[in-house]
Amino acid sequence: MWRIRAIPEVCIGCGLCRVWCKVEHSDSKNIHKAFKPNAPETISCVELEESGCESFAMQCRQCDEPLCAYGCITGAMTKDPDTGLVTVDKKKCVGCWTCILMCPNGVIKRDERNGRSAIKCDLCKDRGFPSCVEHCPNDALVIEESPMNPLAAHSAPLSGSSRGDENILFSEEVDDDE
Amino acid sequence: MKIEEHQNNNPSKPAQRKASDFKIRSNRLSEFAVQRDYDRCIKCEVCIKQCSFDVHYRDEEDDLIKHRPENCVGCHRCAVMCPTAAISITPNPAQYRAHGSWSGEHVKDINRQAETGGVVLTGSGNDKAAPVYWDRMLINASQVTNPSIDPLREPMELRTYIGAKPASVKVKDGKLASEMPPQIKIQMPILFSAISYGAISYNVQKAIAEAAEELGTLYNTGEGGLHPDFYKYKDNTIVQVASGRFGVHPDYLNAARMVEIKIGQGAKPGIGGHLAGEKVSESVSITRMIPMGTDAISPAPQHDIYSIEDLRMLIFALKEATNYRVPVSVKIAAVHNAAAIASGIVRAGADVVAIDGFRGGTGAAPKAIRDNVGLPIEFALAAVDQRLRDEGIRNQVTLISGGGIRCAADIVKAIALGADAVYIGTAALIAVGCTLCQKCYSGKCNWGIATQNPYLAKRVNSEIAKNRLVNLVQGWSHEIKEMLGGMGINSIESLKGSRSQLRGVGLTSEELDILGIRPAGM
Amino acid sequence: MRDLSMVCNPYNEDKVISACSIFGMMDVSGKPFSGEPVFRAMENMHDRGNGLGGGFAVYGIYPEFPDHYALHIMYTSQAARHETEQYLEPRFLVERSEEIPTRKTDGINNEPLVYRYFVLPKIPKQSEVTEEDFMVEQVLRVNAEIDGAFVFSSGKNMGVFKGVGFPEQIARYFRLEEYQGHIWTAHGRFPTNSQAWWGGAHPFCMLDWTVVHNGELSSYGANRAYLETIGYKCTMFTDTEVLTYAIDLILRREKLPPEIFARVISPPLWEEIDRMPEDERKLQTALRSVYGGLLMNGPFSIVVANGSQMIAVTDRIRLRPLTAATKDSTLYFSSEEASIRLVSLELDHVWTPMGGVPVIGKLGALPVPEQSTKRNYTTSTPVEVAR
Amino acid sequence: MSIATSIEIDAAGLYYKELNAQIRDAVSEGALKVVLKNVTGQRYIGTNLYGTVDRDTLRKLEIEIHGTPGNDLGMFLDGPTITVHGNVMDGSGNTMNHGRIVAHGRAGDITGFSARGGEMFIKGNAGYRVGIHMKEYGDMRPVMTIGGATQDFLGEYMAGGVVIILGLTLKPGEAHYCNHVGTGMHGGMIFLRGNIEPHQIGTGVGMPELTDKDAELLTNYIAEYGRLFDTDVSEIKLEDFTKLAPLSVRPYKQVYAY
Repeated sequence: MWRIRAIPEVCIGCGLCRVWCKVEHSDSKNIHKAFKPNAPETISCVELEESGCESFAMQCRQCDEPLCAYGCITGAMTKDPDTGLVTVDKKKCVGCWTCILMCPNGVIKRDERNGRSAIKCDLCKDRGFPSCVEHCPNDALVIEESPMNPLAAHSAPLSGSSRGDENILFSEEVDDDE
Repeated sequence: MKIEEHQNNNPSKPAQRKASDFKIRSNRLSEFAVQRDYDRCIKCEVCIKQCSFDVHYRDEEDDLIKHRPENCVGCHRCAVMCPTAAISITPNPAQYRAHGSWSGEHVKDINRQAETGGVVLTGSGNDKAAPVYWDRMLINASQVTNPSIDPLREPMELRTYIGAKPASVKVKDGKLASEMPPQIKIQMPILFSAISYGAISYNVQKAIAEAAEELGTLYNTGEGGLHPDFYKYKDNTIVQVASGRFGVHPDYLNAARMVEIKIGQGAKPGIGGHLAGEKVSESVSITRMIPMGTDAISPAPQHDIYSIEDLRMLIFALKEATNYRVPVSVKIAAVHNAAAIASGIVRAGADVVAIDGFRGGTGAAPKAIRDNVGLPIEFALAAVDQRLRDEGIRNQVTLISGGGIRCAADIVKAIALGADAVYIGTAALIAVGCTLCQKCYSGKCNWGIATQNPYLAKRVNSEIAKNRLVNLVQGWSHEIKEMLGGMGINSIESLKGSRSQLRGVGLTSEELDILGIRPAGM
Repeated sequence: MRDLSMVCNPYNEDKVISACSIFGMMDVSGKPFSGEPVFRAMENMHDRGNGLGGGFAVYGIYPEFPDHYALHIMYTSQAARHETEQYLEPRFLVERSEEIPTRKTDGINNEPLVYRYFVLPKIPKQSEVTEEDFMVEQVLRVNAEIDGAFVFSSGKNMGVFKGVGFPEQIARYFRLEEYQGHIWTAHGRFPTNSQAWWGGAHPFCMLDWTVVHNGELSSYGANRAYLETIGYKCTMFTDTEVLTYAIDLILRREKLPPEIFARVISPPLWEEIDRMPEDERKLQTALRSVYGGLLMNGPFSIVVANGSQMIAVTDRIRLRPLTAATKDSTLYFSSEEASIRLVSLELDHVWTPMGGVPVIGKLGALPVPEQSTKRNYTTSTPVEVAR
Repeated sequence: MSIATSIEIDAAGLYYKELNAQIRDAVSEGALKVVLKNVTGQRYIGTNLYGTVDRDTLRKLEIEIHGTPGNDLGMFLDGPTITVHGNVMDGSGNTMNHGRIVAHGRAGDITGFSARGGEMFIKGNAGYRVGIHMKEYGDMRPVMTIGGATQDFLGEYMAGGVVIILGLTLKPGEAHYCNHVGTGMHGGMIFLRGNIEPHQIGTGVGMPELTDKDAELLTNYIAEYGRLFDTDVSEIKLEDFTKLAPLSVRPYKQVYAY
């Protein structure tokens, strides 16, 4: 089970994680189009927490005890028992925002672009590797295997330095979903 | 400044205030132009956050990112970080009137001094177009009569031993019967030269130390002491003893593989150093063993060395203090009589002589000195090596040369001219991100290198930086091996002092004589 | 008369390059033999040379003068001979001086005058210089200072005979069939340079020590820089000269054994040194770090001799060939096995030594093949007593 | 034509050019077996036979050598079988294309250098850089069988083909003495019988298990070695072999910065 971890010691607060998250969660997935003045609003699932020279990126940590899913009134928010990924099913979500209230980290956003739906970090599962991690200029974001789940121990670990085209995290899952 | 607080000490003159009393009135054109492609700009504000010189800002009223080009130092941090490549930094097209004698730089410097009355300060290394003699020497290769060697498959040895060598080896019953002076094994003839903590950030020094450890070579603390965290790299550490004696104490000396006495630095021969109090953070203060916030001043000379016999005294004091366990190096700037000085240093008992050429880097130096004092390392190295050979003492000492080593070919040429190994400083900082903007002295290094500002210093992730340094030195090592193989030799010692492997192009006969090489074609 | 200096390194090159055939033959029982098999062996390797240099070193040829230094000197003119003899007269007791017997030989042209002198040095009373150092100094001074004179052999009870021509022609020219010796080494030269100089032929000699060399020292510049630092003057622009001085330094002056000499000029790789037991590792590390400037890099095989031993060694990755063989009490070294077979069809042992591992024959002792077919640095190289 | 199918040439005192011309003449006149006596270092024997007779006839040609042939024996060889009753010097089988070289003795350096096809059998030891840059192409694959052991750089740069080292000259339990085995190897395989330390093997060389095909190939060549040299090979067990093969066909990819 993979989750993103932020390393505040090397976070330089540049905010590129936020930029690239917005791009990934835009319709066009193109940086220029996503930020065009008249483009539909884009939403970043990452927020940069900053105070003085301390900073770190905050996005969903794919909690082992997903309060958002526990609180979901329609069953739209679920945690995949195999991958550990917490996802929103937009078709089921009615926009009651209970999940937003439940989330201890405040990383679930409102997406009102096409009807009301919650939106949150999905580890860029369509993309294969989280864009924020890939674009962090200082390796301040890493995606790592959770030590909590012993079942995942056999999977290959992924270090921050080995980014690139070989790093496809969810290729199988993507196939299954389609 | 408030007008009420102003005391009029000269009653004959009426009190008056004008703008130039409290504001520097600049007559300077800005050096750089900032161009922003508004079609590409997504207003993400990364540039604003990345610039420590306040070049970029958000104009809320117009909802646009704008800039103040007069603040720009040309470090290119914003241009590199911009996710849409919307920014380009170029020399300001608005230039002073062209003049064959008075360059724009002269005009600008005069203005700076007219405004402030101060010494023009700069950082990094000499940026003037003095001839780089490395570029005027070409390397030999084997054809037919001896085979070139393929370094990828056949052994190719770069290992070097740093330290004094006895004249001969005595063998008794098949065993070594002579005492060897202390030797340091390094895996390639490349060492990281002295850059102090204070001049550079903790993260950068840590990265350099770790790279030295991984590569099996040495790094040099510079004169800023050894941070307690870095004692664990002691097997790869050269500690410096300089005029300020910052952080010099028995633990420091004994934590090192080598002790280096710093007499001079190529970028600023003959002058001392000055780390501004603002850069003396708590951690720097602990390392240098001086109070926080005070200036750290390195005097120009070492005040216990006014002559060569005093140097001998210090060399042996350090040998005594380290129980003759480590070699003692003496580093000098390349100056006109470097050969004679180096000879004296060898006779004074140094195990290693390091010579630093005038293109060497610095955290801060008066520009007049950086650009005008000293010698190109190529000449100094050739002259020192020749003098030591003529006097029959070359084999007693290890010669390290530094100051402007830019690539593997420079190293090959330096060793053929007589060096045992080279120091690299600026090249290492470039590998970590430095773009040679020369504002090291400002403490506002946008690349997080020459700064103690924690917000900026975080920009160097020491693990990334270490990997980049290791890659650089390994890449150079491969290139050196390729060139050695081309010459048909498989060990670096067979290149040392082999000046017949070099030929000069476009050099005068005097220059060829000094370098001890022939012109190309002969 | 010919001017030797005119043909020494006419293009003023750093070093004159040459490749070659080498051969060595020693009877370890000390019994002298005719050089006839050596000439045949060399003729068989004719194609390895190009006629621009050939030569022989023969040991045990002057038994009537066992304690005298036999100086072989070549002159370009009678004037040079007079000048040299005037130089020798106050410094030596000259027991006999004579022209070396030669015969007119096809292919041998532009020959210099060749003389030999059997001398004893007259060392000044107060002087602390050793007899050998005195001799070396005189030889180097004649060669450097007297125009048109070159001492090409200077040992006791031995002689070097060399010149421009194929080795078999040189043998005929110097009437070498008339000599008998217990060690013969020989060389056929293939310089890239079209000009050749009699003095530049092999063997090179310094007192009793001689060397023949096949290959090129790519490290010549570094070797030369090292040797000049300790006072040797390299004037001949050939890489074999630095080898000669290395032999003089390590074997004669420092008196280190030949095994150590081999480890200086052709040392083990650092990775091999790292695997050695501690004592060996310390010794070899010291040798490499102190004598790094004497590491002979690039392709070579050499045969080195003095009156009591003959040593062959190659570069450490053996880029030049060398075959060793024994038959009864005779030891052979050759660039090609076929030349050994030509003179002795039956052999007791034939082997190619490992790069950098010396094969050493001494009076009374033949080398053991197994010890040089492997790169085994953990033992020194012992020898067995010959039958 | 009245020439005997077997002809004998006394090579004593013959310059290599002369000797090789005589062999060439004999072959073009129909000799199928050429026996050379008293060979003393003549070079390039077998090199210049291409074009003398048709390819099939050339493949039947036998050259028998008594004495010591010179360097580059059978260089560019394209068909004939050369049998040497003695040792061979450096460079035998150099860039060989097809045919067979059998030496009843030891071999010198760079034996089989750059061979692209054919077979070599050396009864005893061999020198430096044996099998250097051997290669294979299409159905052409050189196989070299050495009865003894070799010196350093065995199989250096090897790009294809098979080298079999039987190690018969080693004492029981004695390790091989060749270092830098297979440095730069990017094709082919080496089968080595006897002990070898990891430090003797170049980086980038792996030790895969023997396949059934390997076992078959080894068995055949060992048997052929036994037959050619009339040697008892029953002691040679397949499990005593180490197989060396490259881990990558591009061992130096990491070295370059693009």
